[in-house]
Amino acid sequence: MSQAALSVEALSKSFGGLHVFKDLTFDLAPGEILGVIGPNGAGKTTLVNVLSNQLTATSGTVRLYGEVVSGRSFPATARLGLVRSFQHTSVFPTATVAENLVRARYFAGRPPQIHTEATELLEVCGLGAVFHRKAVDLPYGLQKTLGLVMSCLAEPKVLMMDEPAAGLERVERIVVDKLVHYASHVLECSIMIVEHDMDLIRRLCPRSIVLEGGKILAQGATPNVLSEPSVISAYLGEALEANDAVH
Amino acid sequence: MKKDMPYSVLQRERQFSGSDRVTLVALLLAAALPLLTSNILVQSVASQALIGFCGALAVHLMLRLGLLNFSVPGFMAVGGYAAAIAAEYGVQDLFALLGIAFSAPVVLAIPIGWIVLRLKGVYFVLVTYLLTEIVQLVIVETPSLTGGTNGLIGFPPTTFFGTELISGPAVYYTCYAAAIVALFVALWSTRSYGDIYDSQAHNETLAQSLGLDTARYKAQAFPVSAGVAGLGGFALVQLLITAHPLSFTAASSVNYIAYVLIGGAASLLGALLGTVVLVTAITQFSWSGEYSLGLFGLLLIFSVLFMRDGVVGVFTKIAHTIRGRNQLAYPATQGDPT
Amino acid sequence: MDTFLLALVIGAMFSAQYALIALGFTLVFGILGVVNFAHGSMYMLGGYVAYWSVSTLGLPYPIAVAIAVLFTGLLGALIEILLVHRIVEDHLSTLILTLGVSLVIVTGVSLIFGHEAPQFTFPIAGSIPLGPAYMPLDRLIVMIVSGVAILAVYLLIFRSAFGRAVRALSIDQSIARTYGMNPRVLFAVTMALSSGLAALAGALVTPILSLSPHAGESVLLTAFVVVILGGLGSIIGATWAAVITGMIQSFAGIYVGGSLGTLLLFVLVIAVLTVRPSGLFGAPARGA
Amino acid sequence: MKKRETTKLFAPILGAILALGGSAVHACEVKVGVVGPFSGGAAQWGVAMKSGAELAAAEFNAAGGIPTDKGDCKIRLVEIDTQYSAQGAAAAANSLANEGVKVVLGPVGSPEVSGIKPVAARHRMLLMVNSYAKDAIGPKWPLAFHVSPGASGWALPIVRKAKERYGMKNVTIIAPNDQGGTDIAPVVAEAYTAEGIKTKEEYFQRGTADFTALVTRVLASKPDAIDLVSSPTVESGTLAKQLRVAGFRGPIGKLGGPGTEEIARIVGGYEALGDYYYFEPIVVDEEALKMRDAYKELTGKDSPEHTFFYLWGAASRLVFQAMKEAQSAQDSEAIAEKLRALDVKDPNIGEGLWIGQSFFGINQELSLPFGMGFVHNGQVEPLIKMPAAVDK
Repeated sequence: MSQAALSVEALSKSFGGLHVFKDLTFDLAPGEILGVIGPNGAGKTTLVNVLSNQLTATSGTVRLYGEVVSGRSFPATARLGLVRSFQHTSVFPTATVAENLVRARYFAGRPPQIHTEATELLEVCGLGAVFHRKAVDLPYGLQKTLGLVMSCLAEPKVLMMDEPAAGLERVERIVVDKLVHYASHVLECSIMIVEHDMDLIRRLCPRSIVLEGGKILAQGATPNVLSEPSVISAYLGEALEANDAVH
Repeated sequence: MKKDMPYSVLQRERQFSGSDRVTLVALLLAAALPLLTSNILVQSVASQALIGFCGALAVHLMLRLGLLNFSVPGFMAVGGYAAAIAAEYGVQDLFALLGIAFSAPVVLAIPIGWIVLRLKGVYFVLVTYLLTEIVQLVIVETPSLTGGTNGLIGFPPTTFFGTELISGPAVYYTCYAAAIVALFVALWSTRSYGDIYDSQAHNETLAQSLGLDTARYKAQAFPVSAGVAGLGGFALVQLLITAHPLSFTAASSVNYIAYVLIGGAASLLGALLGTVVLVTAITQFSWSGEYSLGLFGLLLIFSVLFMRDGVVGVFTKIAHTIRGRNQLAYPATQGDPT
Repeated sequence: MDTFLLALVIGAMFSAQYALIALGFTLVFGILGVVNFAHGSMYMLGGYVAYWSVSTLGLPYPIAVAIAVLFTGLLGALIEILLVHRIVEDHLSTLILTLGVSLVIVTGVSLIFGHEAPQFTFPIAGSIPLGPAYMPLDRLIVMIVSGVAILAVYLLIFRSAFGRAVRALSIDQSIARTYGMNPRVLFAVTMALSSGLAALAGALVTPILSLSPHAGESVLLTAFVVVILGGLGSIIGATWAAVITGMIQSFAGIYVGGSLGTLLLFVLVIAVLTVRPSGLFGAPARGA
Repeated sequence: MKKRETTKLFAPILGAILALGGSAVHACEVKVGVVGPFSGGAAQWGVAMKSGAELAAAEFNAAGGIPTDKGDCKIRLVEIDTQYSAQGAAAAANSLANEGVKVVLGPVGSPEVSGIKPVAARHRMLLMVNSYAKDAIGPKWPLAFHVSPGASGWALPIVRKAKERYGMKNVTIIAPNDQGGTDIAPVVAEAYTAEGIKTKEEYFQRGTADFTALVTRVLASKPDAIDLVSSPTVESGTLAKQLRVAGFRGPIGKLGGPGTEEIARIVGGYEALGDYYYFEPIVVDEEALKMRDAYKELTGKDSPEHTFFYLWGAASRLVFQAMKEAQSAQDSEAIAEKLRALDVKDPNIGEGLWIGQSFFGINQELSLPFGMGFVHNGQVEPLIKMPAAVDK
């Protein structure tokens, strides 16, 4: 295999004496879509925060196509092409949808032109109809979608999506598939998806990692991982609960 | 990546907004004030409003970034004293003095900004307040340079192409020059970086996640705000013909903040309207008496609770009502939040 | 050496006072996320209510102090419910709002009681010798009351169901609800507690120093300095910072004099914040 | 057309401003400005000053007014509130200039005076001010007069009397580190030194509420007496209280600034204040009280309690007399000339003179008989009337 898109080596994070995760090592291949799952409190969101350098790692190294990104600032990491999206709705509330999209391009250092596919994507996601409305006035689902679209418009090399489906209605979740498809096929970027929705992980991620208690409990092809007894016992109750929570 | 023809272009909005235009036109028209009336009182109040406007702009510029700035009187003092001291050393030219009054605070604010801008929200508020207190103490402790508690009096008058600016209208135009420079600086700053500032004010994390180096823009906005305040300080010193520590007390920072909040924090026009309304109210129709502070307090409470977008917000609402526009004009969208 | 000891004792007196004043200020910030500019006026109001209770109602001083605490605490709760709560999410607006409230209170007090200082003195005089130094009894009482108040607040926040709910609230409102606590009530109670503490300080300290409508202004500045230094929202931080501030004020005041002590203190605060942007013991507070 | 519209726009504003002056139409009147703090914390000084001016104006108007080339004109006072700020005072001078006023009574505080002087000088206004600043008047301001002597005039006689009584050998002076303190403390210190008393100066940060540390520092050098000079009243009271609590038994002086009663209240009564001596700008005796009755009779109002009323009444009479002799309310230089030459002899306050040459370099300081007060062992003694201070 050629060079990994994202290579994580012995990454640890602790707050005070409390380890959130310890000695995590895994790779993300170019073009790969990786699922990261695990019960609540497994340290998934913290992992995204540390990988994006929003939080500083306690130890370990993260490389993006061979280049060390550990120790850089949060914006500098994004500029290198390692971009994250947020679990909760994250938009510029006082700006219009159009202006939000402009800012995404501009802040990422991208030219103002966007491709046909991107424009189509906006229509498909339902953002085309509300192009000139203020983001804050949009329903929750559309705000969340807008946030995800913005991280795609930054044209990252590696996109980390933190619970992209959380807070979306079941019918709205199809939007995540479209976005992942766009990022993967049009932008040709590698994607890491942190999610509770198992159906979504099964649909989109050929390979998955299971985190539990700050360690990798299992990894491999998604169907295999999900059927491992240890994963089921550690995770199943949580997963059911999570599914209950959304409906 | 596919190299299709671009389907659409997402261009940054960099035009003046309507309210910016109104602000600029209003200030340009204010140049004619001494021609319309020789009433010295009107000129004096207008001069104070122009000075207050500089202070309000300095507050506004940081508020654009979501930061409430209490250091305005401190930097006004730096600008005002720098120009007064320069005048004592023989620099009398208006343009040179404006330059000094602007750049002295800028130079000072660059290293201070490095410290202060790592602070968030409330820490920033409190530390900028302390900055003004520190400037006060430094003035008091350095009588040989600043005249200490007595202030500086008797520095030579400012000149405009060799003409001494000492008549009433000339002093008005000195204040006017400071205000117009301050407005142009503010317009440049908001026009060039308005979207960046707004993004930082409302969702700094998102801006950073996309790759925006927000620290850089903050570090840039703070000295600009300081420079704008310095221009106001220069004008105030020219109006009083004295650089006195009592002109720049930490308590007065509240006034400039009130101008902005009561006028409307979202636009330059808000800063202008708020200043004009409050300066006129305070100096002229002095709701004076022992109640004045309490009334000022009530005004603050009222505007924070019921006039969130200030005077400008009220006008906008009225205008919208008259035009019959309302929220339903937007296309309806499907889906509800969970 | 004698002077040194004296400075230490005086520093301890200052520290106790500052801690008592800063405690309520930091509490409201930690839990409501509100910088309460009216905190100083609550101190002043506490002094005036106690004065009024003694001079007009003829009540004994300890009861007057209790009335001051109750009255001001109630007023604090009302201010929270009627005004602050409407915009509690907006940190800048609440700051301006409380500033307006403080101006109204100061004006109101001047109109009722006049601009001039009334006669209001501590009922207990005398002092106990401490080697070369001496400790005035009134100050000793303030120190004891401050110590008890700090301990009580500490226990309340870290050892009680109320405290757990309040701490949870400072992180997430929905968690607080699972404790069966309504944020509305918690906020109002917190504000009442904070205002009551300020009034307690005012009722105890103004008879030792002096009482005037503007007595709260320097108090507010002190509270700021102490609380930023310690870290906004941190009770432990506020206590330590009060000790540091008190000692600096005492030693600089005795050995240097003039305003250099104040200048030194302000510069120290900024220096500390350069190294630790959230103060000595600061943790990120609700949304700030 | 356009210009007319603009004028229309401004008309209400202008109208309102003019209305503020209360422009009653008189056959002939001359305007005199009265500038001071009429609101806020310092309002009592300003109001007392205004009433003094009202009394003098009413007296002159009753006697025919001021003769000018338009005939005998009544004096009309134009009152403007400074809110005790430099800016307010500068703005006040500007608006008075707009009304063509050339003679101004006030303002009464150092910040206001430093704000008004440059603007007034530009408009060639005659000023009668009160300020403790060491540059309150001077050769640079030929039209500025000082309503009562600064500490340079009265400190020495008071120090002499205090020394006679208490025989102190060393004194510590405590003052705020603002203009009100740094300008007056050295002058008072000089007076003590001149009497052979060792003097130390200590300054405190304005806004200090707790003086324990300062008191400890001051008492370490064991002074015989402590003078609070121009410290603001509340701070003076707190200082005196803390000095007494800390065991200081010597006399406390207050050479500057009024407020003996308030200070005593803060300390906990005269009993607790102990030995205390102070400067009183004016002694309100039976003669002076006639001014109160005259005021009631002429204006129908009660005069304010503050003693500034009597001082400013006397000073205003002098200014109006100078206007009368110069037969003008406009030619400020001529009025100043007459004023300097007037014999200071007030029917109610007593004889005085113009001083200031040795301290300010200009003889434009009105010196009237003043008072000194003692509180001895908690007993308030009657004020001692001192003759008007003379130049050294």
